[in-house]
Amino acid sequence: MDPIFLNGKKRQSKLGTLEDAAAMIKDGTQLAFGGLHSHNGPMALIRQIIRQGTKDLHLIANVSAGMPADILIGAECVDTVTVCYIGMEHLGFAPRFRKAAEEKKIRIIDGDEIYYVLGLKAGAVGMPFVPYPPGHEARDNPIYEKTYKRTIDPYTGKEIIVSPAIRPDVAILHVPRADIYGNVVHLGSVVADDLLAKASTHTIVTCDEIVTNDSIRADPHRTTIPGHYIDMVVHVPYGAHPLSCHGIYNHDEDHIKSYVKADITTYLDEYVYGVKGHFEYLEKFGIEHLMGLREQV
Amino acid sequence: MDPIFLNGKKRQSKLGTLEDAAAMIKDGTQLAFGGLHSHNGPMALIRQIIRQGTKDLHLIANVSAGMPADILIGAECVDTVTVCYIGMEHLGFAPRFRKAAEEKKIRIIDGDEIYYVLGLKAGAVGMPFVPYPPGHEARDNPIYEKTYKRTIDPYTGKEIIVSPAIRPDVAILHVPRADIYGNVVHLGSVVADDLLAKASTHTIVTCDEIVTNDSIRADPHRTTIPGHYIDMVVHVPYGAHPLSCHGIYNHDEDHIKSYVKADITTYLDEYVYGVKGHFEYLEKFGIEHLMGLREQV
Amino acid sequence: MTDAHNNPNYAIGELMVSAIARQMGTHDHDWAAVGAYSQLPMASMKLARMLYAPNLWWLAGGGGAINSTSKLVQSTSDHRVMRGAEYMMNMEDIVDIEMWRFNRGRENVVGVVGGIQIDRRGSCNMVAVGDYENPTVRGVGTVGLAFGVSFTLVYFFTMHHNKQVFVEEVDFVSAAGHTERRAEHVPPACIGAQKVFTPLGVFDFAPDSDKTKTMRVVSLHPGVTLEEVRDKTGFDLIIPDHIGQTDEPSEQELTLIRDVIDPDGILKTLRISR
Amino acid sequence: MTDAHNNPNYAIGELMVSAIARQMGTHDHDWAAVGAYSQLPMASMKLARMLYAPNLWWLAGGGGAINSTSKLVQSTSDHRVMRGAEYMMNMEDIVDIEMWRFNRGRENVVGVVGGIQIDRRGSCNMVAVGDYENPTVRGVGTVGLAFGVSFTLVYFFTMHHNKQVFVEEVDFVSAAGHTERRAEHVPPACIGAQKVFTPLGVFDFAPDSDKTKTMRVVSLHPGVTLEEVRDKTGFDLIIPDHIGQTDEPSEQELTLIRDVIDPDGILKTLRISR
Repeated sequence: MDPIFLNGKKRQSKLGTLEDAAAMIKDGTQLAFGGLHSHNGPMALIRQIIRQGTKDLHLIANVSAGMPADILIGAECVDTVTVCYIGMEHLGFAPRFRKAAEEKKIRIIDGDEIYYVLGLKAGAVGMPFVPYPPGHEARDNPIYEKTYKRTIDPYTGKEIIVSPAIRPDVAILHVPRADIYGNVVHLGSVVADDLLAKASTHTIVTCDEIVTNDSIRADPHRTTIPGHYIDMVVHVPYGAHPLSCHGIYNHDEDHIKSYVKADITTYLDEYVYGVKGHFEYLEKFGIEHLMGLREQV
Repeated sequence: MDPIFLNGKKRQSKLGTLEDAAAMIKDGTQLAFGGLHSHNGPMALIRQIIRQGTKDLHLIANVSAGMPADILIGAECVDTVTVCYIGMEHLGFAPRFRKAAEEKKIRIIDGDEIYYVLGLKAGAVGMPFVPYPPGHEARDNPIYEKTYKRTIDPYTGKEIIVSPAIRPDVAILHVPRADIYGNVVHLGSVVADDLLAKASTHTIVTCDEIVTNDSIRADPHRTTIPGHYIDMVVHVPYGAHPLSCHGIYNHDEDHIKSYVKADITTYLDEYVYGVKGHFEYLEKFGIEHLMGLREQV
Repeated sequence: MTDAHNNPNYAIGELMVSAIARQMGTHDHDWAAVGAYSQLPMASMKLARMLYAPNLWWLAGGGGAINSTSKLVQSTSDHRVMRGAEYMMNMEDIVDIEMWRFNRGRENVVGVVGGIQIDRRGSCNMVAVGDYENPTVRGVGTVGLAFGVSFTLVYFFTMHHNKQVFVEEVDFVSAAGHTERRAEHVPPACIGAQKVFTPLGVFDFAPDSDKTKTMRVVSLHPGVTLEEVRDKTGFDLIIPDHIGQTDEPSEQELTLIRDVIDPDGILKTLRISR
Repeated sequence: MTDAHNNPNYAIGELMVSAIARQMGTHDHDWAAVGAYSQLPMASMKLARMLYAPNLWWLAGGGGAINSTSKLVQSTSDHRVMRGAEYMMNMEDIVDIEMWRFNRGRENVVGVVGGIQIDRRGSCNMVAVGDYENPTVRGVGTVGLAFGVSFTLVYFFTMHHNKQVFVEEVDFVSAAGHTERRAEHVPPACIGAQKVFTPLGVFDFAPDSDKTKTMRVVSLHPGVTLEEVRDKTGFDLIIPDHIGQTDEPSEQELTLIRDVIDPDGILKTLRISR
């Protein structure tokens, strides 16, 4: 259904490799990632970012970040982190985040869902900041976190709280499906993936499945992010493992548990530095185990 | 798939009649409506609002309003109108809006898509106003329209333009499908219907088709507005006529052309005051004509 | 008197699910949000819709599912939760409600959430134990708890009842309880912390001054004594003249929980402690 | 020299579609928006993607369809436009782009829009002719024209070329042209009005001071004289040394327009006048 392209011109694919994608993330990049908790995190790309030795990231952790934030901090890639929540949900604290925070090895910007989501919305639409309604003076984030400011609401004359627009340099997302032009289809939760693509200067998606452009055009209502926001598409089956990819496989709870308990150096040596690439990583788990994660009983 | 309801309790339907719905719109109500141009306007409900003699509405016209705004103004229901665009697209000016404006019979708030859409977003999320990036000083809306104000961006120290949050009393939408609990499915453009439901105190949907709750639950990604925002659902086949209902029938271009040229009193007498209800209105067109609008060649 | 923690007929988690579900019976037609790590309130919402509040709308956390009918899983953001949902919210949808529903005046908007530290006034801390700049425990972050100043009502549940959880005053206010600061800044339509469901009992908040409230005992679970509650709470509770016993879950509730809501028995695996 | 308005081989609308489509050839990989009442640029976008800019992303107005492949219909918001689209934008999506894409610095964002009144500096008026408080003609409203201070480039097209459309100075600035106010306030990455396509010719904007630009003739359509253009324009155009003739549509373009893009012949019904 895409129009015939004539004159020898062709629509260009945005496909790239994990190495291409990781190379877009330089030392010091303000890096955001999609998904939440143990779901839809771009873990294969994160492992590649660690493997290439990236330093001094300003990590903008997603609205409920677990292993993606914890492993980047544990691998000492992170200088600053914007936090809504970093923890392991029912599995307790995120141990490397907690340790780095208590030892003051990372700078923390203590946001919350409003700070993050409306900050990204402001970033996406060009609003210079987010104005708050009355009430938020009663809690401590706007007191302790110095990136909140105050201004005047000219409709009431009263002083109000504001928080800054957030405009990440690069957002990385793992999604179930995309076409080679960057059109994305989520099968489960979108969370803030759509907003991240709008607010960020560059957006990379890794996906479990590449679908045809025809299938995108057959039902445009199912497209969750239009491809014009996407710089690169990387086809990475099981690219979210050990997290889930909504609609395709569940999270690998046993492996995440073992990650929480592991010595981080040993873990990174085995699962990141000790493997050459993503499929070598997957071989450590085996086909039977990986296919088992698809059981959605 | 809805759970079994026990203890004799039952989930309550939100179904109502056009008369019930119109009765929610009192004189002086701040009234918003969905759709755009000749598409998806809640025309049957608008005719009922005119029929009941509503006065002094503050109409918040949709992002590109045509006949819905023009007929309410022509029927002298409107005191104030917030405008992005009121016109008849390729059919020229909206004659009753233009006349009322030039004769100063209505008060106009001259907004635009940003004023309207981000005003509603602010209304939906509780932001007290919308802060603008630099640049908008170069155009006239923020100069002539007095509801724009100025404040300080505390991150730069510079003065910026702001516009107010918009929180309509009632939003009225015509949608292709809804279940009896208010869950809405658009088959074509959503435009700002979703945002109107969030920003308004009350929202009424009229729909061409009532669908089962099971069909909603079978594919929750297709639900475009969750029912908790909806106060009332009115089943009105051809409820958008002579506008289109996206995915079901086209707009009735010939009738809209005749509306533009008609004497408004004669038109209202024939199509609004002169019919007792919606099906009597439809009888004026006949089944063959109405079914013909479904042809989507 | 039976001890809920050792009752052969039901688990303590099942009793708490029943208690929260019955509370939700006062919220038919209202809107309720459940956070992450929330197996107890997720089960309660499902039970409430079947028995007590068929018109309750509820959100299963950041995953975004509205009115999910799936069986219980560990995580509110697991994609299995979206089965049988009526709508899938993205984060903008969620924050739209999180921030200002107190202004709408149509229905109550209710949160049922956990807390790492909860104090006598119902303030909740998710950020830092000790000095903020040099914390002894760095918490997970404030997440969605800003809704404490916008939702109509907040209900807390805890999996533990001890002096680490229930403290005199939290070190960081993620969600504002019934403090003087709240009285000064928060619109009155946002009422705030309403009840607390713990493994020992049910608590609410009663005025102790013009502007402030303190946590008060409502009922104790079967087998729990007031002395034990006092020993395990880090501040002085208000003790009313009459203290009830929390109702045990009914046969109907237990059947629904075990056969329909939680066939995999996740509630029984929760590490709930006194 | 043939007169495009009476040429037996093509309609003037087809020539304009060809000219705009070739212009879009400079925007491969860019993002373009088309407004309502925009049959000419809609056809141009479709033609451009086939021949000149296969990587162009384009939005069909408020209806929200991205990269539509449907045949031409009257309205950009007709649901038939969504056939074969890749994404359906809602108004929030549209305003997200309308407001700040000039800051992204990745691709050019381009608008192709009409105007009721356009002046020598490329300012556009959609609100009021005459005094704002007592207008002789009340216009439709500013709609999406605020993008004039955020999109990288704006192209205008008009269906008429006369002194009612092309005025010395607009009475109300809906979209800001190359004025001193623009130079003072608008970030330079937002370049503004770039070209104007009318039934008589193609125009651009050339500097006439440090801070301002004036409309300049680029090419005249076949059969159009400079004298006619001057007579029908309400201000002094910049006349360059060389004025070209607008290229006629090619056989390939005409075949694609008539057989694929506009099989119902809507372009031929447009009331385009000199």
